[in-house]
Amino acid sequence: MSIEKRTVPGVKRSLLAAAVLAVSASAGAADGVKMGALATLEGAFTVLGEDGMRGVKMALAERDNKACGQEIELITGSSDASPDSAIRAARKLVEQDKVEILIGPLSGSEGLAVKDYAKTQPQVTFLNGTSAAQDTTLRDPADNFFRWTTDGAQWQAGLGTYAYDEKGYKTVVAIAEDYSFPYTQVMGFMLEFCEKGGKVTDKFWVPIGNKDYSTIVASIPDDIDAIYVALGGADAVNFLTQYEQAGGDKPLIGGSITVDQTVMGSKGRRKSYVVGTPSAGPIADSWDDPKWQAFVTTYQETYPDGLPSPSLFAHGYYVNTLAALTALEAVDCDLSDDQAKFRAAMSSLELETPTGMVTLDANRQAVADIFLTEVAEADDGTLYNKVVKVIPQVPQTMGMDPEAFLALGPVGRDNPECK
Amino acid sequence: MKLFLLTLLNGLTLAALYFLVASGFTLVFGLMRNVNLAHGSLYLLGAYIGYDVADFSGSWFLGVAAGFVSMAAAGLLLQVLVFRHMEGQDLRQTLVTIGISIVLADLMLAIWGGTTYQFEPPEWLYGATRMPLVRAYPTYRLALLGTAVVIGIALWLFLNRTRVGMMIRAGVDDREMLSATGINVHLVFAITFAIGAGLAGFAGVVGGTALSIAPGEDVRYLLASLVVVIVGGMGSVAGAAIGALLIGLAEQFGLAYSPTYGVVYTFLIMVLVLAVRPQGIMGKKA
Amino acid sequence: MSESAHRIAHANAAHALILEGVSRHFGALVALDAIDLRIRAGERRAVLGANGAGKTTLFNCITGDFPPTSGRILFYGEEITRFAPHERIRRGLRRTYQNSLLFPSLSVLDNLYLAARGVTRRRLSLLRPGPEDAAQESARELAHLVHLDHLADQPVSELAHGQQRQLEIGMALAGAPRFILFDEPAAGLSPAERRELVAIVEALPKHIGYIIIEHDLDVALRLADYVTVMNNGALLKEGTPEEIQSDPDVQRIYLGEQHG
Amino acid sequence: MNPVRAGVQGKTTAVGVYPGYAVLLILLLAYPWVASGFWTVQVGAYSLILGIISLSLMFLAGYGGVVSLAQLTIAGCAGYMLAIHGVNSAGLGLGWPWWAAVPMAIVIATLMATLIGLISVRTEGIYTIMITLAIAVAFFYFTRQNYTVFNGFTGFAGVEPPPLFGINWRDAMPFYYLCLTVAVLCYSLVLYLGRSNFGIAMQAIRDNPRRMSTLGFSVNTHRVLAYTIAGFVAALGGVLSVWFNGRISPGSISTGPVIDILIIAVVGGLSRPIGPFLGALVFVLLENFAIDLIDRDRFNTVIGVAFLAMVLFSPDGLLGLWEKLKPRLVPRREGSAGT
Repeated sequence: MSIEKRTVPGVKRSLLAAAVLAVSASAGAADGVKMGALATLEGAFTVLGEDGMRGVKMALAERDNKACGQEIELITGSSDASPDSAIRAARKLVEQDKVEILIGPLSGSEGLAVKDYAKTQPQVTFLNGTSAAQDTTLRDPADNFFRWTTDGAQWQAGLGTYAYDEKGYKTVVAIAEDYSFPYTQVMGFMLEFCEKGGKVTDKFWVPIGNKDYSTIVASIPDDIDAIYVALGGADAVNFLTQYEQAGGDKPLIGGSITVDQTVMGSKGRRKSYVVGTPSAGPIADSWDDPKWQAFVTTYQETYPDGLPSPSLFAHGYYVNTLAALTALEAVDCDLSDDQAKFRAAMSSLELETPTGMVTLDANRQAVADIFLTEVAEADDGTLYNKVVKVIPQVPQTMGMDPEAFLALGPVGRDNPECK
Repeated sequence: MKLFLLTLLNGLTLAALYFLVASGFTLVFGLMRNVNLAHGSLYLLGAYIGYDVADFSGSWFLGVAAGFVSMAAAGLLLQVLVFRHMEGQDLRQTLVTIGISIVLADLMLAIWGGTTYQFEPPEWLYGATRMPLVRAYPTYRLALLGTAVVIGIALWLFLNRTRVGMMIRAGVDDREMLSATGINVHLVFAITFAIGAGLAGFAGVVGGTALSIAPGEDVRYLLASLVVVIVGGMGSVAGAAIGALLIGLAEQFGLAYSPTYGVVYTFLIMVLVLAVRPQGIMGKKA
Repeated sequence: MSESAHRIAHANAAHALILEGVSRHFGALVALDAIDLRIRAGERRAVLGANGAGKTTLFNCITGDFPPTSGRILFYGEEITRFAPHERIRRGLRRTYQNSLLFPSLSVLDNLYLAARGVTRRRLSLLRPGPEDAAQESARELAHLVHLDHLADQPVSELAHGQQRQLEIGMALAGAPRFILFDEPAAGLSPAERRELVAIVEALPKHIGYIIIEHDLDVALRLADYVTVMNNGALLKEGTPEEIQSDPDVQRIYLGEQHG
Repeated sequence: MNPVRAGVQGKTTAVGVYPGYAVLLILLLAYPWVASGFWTVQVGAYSLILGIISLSLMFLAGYGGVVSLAQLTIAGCAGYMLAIHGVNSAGLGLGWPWWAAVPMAIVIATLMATLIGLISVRTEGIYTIMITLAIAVAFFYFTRQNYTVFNGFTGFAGVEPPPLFGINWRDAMPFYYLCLTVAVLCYSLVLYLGRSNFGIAMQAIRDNPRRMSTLGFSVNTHRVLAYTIAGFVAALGGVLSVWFNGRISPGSISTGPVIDILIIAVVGGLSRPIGPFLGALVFVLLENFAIDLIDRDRFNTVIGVAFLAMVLFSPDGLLGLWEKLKPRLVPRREGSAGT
C-alpha cells in the first residue's frame, strides 16, 4: 500500500472534529450584549495591553457589567502588536465569537488594519483602544469605526508654542524612532513650532530596535537650543543615559511617552537633568482635577498589582468602553438595523470622562483636552509631570482649516519640514 | 572629523560587546558543531539574573559574576541534559535550541515583564573621560573595550597555553582524533559549553549596562552573533574578533552617515563575504 | 603468460590506462611516489600491498577524487589528469568505494537508476521516469547482473553488507564502462557472499578491464591475470599471479603480514 | 541528521487513484458547507495557506536535506510584489490589473528564491539555516526601512483578490476553494516531483552529495533548482496570504513568523507533503483557541513546548506519532486496501 494513503485517516479525523466544532460554535447565545476587547497580550507590549484591559474592566465594573439592564459579556482577544495578528484576533472575535461591539486595538498600525477590516463588517461597531495613527480616521475612514481618543499629533498640541514662546527655543533637532507614530508626534510638535518661526534643523530617525544612541548623540550639532525627543520610555532612558554620559547638556522637549514614569522613576543621576522638560499628552498623572483623581484612586484600589498610576492605555480603553456603554444606555441597548441608532447616539454624544469632555467630529474622531506638562521636582525629591496648561478641545486638524490640513499630506520622514 | 572619530570609537566599543557574545557562540560551535540558537536567550537570561543579583546585593560586580556563573551552570545543564543525548545530530540540536529559545523568551517575559532594565555601574565607571580630539568619551564604553581585549587575550591564552585549551583546540581541528586519544570528550564538551554560555551571560550584564535589557534583545544578539561568526568564520575566536569589528563599525558608521539602511549594511557585508569566502574570513573549509 | 611475453603484449596492445610519474603529496607526506603503470584494454589487474601502501590513493588519483600532485594519466590515449570525476565517468572509467558510498534512503533500483542516468545527456529532468526510459531499463538489467533483482524496491539501508557491495559493483557497471577500479570489494564479506561477488566479477564482459585492490589473496589471484605489488607509495613488483605468489620479497612484505 | 535524514521514504510506483484521496477530497470540498465563515476562512483557508508555505520548506528539507528559513521571506516577497504592482490603498504602487500583477509577483519571488539558492547553496546543513535566517532578517529590515518601494513600517493595505467571473473571491467560500485548489495543485506538484528524476536526484544528494557529483550530477544546479521550485510554491502561498490578510507589512515577515513556518513543518512532519498541512492546522487551531484555554499570554510557551516535545520525542512530527499510534487505532484490514 502507499504511504500517502496511510495518512488520510489522520486528516479525516481532525477535519471531522473541526466540522463538528464549527457547527456547535455557530449557535450563539441571544441575551445580553457581546463585547470584544482586543489588546496586545503577547510580546513586548504585553504590559501595555494588560493595562488597556484594566481600563475596559474598570468601565464595565462601574456599571456592574450591565447596560440598560442587560448583561455585557466580555470576550478578550490578543495580538502581538503586528497588524496581521490584530486582524486575525479581530476576525475571531467578530466572526467566531460574534461580538457586536469591539474595543481595540492598542497600536497605530494595528488601528489602521482594524479600520480596514471594520469596513468589511458593517454589522459590528468598532471603538478604538489607544491606537493613535492619524489616518485611521483622517483619510478614508470607516463608517463604523469610532475613536474616542486623540491621535499622536493631537497629543502634542500646545507644545510647539510653549517651547518657542515660554522656553525660548528657536532651533531644535528631533530624535525619534523611524516609523509612523513618531512621525505623527513630530508633526504635531512642528505644526505649531514652525508656525511660530522655529527651525527644526535636523531629524534623526533611529531605526526601530536600536539601543545604541552613542553615534546619534555624537551627531547632534552644538548650535541648537534644545532637542526634541520622541522616543518610547525605554528608548528614552537609553538615549538620556548615553547623552548624559557623553557630556551632553542641551535641554529637552519630550514627546507624549518620553518623560513618563519609566524615565522619572529610574534611579539616580539623570533625574536632575530632565527637570524642566516640557511635554504634552492625553493624560497627566498629577492633574489635580477631582474627577481625574477619583479615576486614579479607583484604579489603584481595583488593581493593587497594576501600574502606580493608570497609563494612557488604561485611560484610552476606559474612555472608549465608557463611550460604548453610555451610547448603549442612550438607545436602551437597541442594536437592531445594523446598529444604526446606536451609532447615531454615539456620534452626538458629549462624553464626560476623567480627562474632561469629549465629542466626535464628522470622521468619528475625538475632540478632547490635551495636557501640557513640565517635569518638576516634588518636595520629597521625586519627579513628576506638573500640569502647566490644559489645551481645551483639540481637534484632529489642530485648529487648521480641514482642507489645508489634509493638503499637508501624510506624515513621513520629510513631512513636515522647516529647516 | 570629530564625528568620524567618535563613530570609530562607538564602532570599536560596540564591536567589543559583539565579540564578547559571539566568542562564546563560536567556541561552542567550533567544538561541537552545535549551533546554539538559544545563545541569545542565555545573553538575556544572564542579564536579568545579573540585574536581580546586583539590585539585591547593591554590587554591580556581583551582578556580573552572577551573569557568568548562572549561565555557565545553565550551559552545563543544557549540555548534560540535552546535547549529550543527541551528539552528531546537528540539525536536531539546532531545532531543540530554537524550541528552548522560544520557551525561554516567553518565560522571561512572564517573570521580568516588558519593561526595560538598566544597570547602575559603579560611580567611577559612570560619566565621561577627557580625551584628545573628541573632547570626552563615556568611561564605561572605554572600560567595555578594555574588557573585551582582556577577555580576548585570556581566551587566547586559555586555548593556547593550557591543557584543557589545547584539548579544545584539538577538538576543533579534528573531533575524531580527540576521542581517539582517550581524553574525556564529555568533560571537554561540558567545559566548553559552560565557558561559551557563561560568556553570553557575562556579556548580558556588561552589555545591559552599556545599553539596556528588554524583551527582544535575545533575538538581536543572536542575530548579531550569527552574522559576526558567519563573517569571521565559524569556530575561530580570532574570526569572531574580526567579524565583530567589521559589523560593529558598519553598524555605527551606517547610523552616522546613512541611518536609514544602517542595519541592512551588516547583512550586505555578510552576503559579500559569503560570496567570496563561504567559510568566513578565518574559517577552515568544512 | 611469462613476464617477457606480457611485456611484448604490452607494447603492442592499446592501453586502457597509462600512468606516467604520478605522485601525490599530502603536505610533507608522500602518499604516491612517481608511479608508472600501463594497463591494456581488457586487462584484469590486481594491486596488492599492505595498509598505507598507497593503493586507495592511487585509485583516487585515477578517478580524480584527489588529483595527482604531479605526473600524467592517460585513459585510452586521452590525457585525463585534470578532469573532474564525472568527466572521467563519462569516458567509461568507473570505481567502487571501500566504504559503501550509496544512497541509503533510496531503493536499489533508484541507486542503479541514478548511476545509469549520470552518464546520459539530459540528467536534469523534472519528469517522472516513463516506462520506456532507457535508464530505468538498464537499472533493471544491472540489478539482475549483480543478483539483486529480488531486492530491487528495497531501501539500501535495509540491505545486508554483502548486498551493498554487490550494488556498488552494479553502480560501477552503469552506462558503458570500459574500465573499473574495484576498491576491496570483498572486504568484510562472509564466504558465501564472497563466492557470489567473485561470480559477479568473473562474469563481467571480457572487454571491460579492471584493477582490483583486494586483501584476500585467493580472490585477488583468481580475478586477476596480472598483479602489481605496492609498498610505501611505490611499485615494488609486477608479475603473473604465480610469479607474485612465489616471490620472496612479496611474501615477506605482503603475504607475511597477511598470514602472521 | 534527524529529522531530515529520516528522509522521504515514501515509495509510490505509480500515481494510482487511492480511495483515501477521494474521501479526503470530498471532505475538504464539503467542509465550507458545514462550517461557519470563520471556520472556513480563518481556520480552513488560513491552514491551507500556511500549509502551502510550509510545504515549500518540506520540499527543500524533506527531499533535499536543505533547511531554509527564508521560505516565508519569499512568500512575503510575492505578497509585497503583488501589493506594489497591483492595487492597494496606500496610494503607492503601479495599479496593474491582477492578471499582470499576480504573475509578476510570482516570477519576482521565484527569482528571489533562486538568488537565495545561489547564495546559500555553497553552504550545508546548519550553515544553510543560519544564512537563510540572516537573509530573512535582512529583507525584513529592508522592507521596514524602505519607504519609496515597500512603504516602510506601514506596508500596504487594501490588497484584494480580483472580482473575477462576478464572484467576490474574498468571500468565505470562494476564497476557501481558491486556497484549496492552489493547495491541491502544490501538493500534487510536490508529490509528483518526489518521484521524478529530479526528486530522486535530490534525495540522493541529501544522502550523499559527493557521490552524486562523482556520478556526474551537478549538485549545485539541482539544489538551486530545488530552491526555485520551493520558491514558486512559497510565492503562491504568499499571494494567497496577502489576499487573506488584505495587507502586508514588515511585521508579516519578521523573525517570529519566519520561525513559525519551521515549527509548522517540523511539528507536522517533514517526510511527506501532507505533514506541513497537518502542522498548519494544529498551529492555527492553537493560535485561535489557546487564548480560550490558557488564560492569556503564554501562547508562545505552549507552541514552544509542543515544538520541543516533537523534536525530542517524535523526530518525524505528527506523521511520526501517527505511524506509532496507527497499529493500535486502525484495525488490520487497512493493509489490504492498498495499491
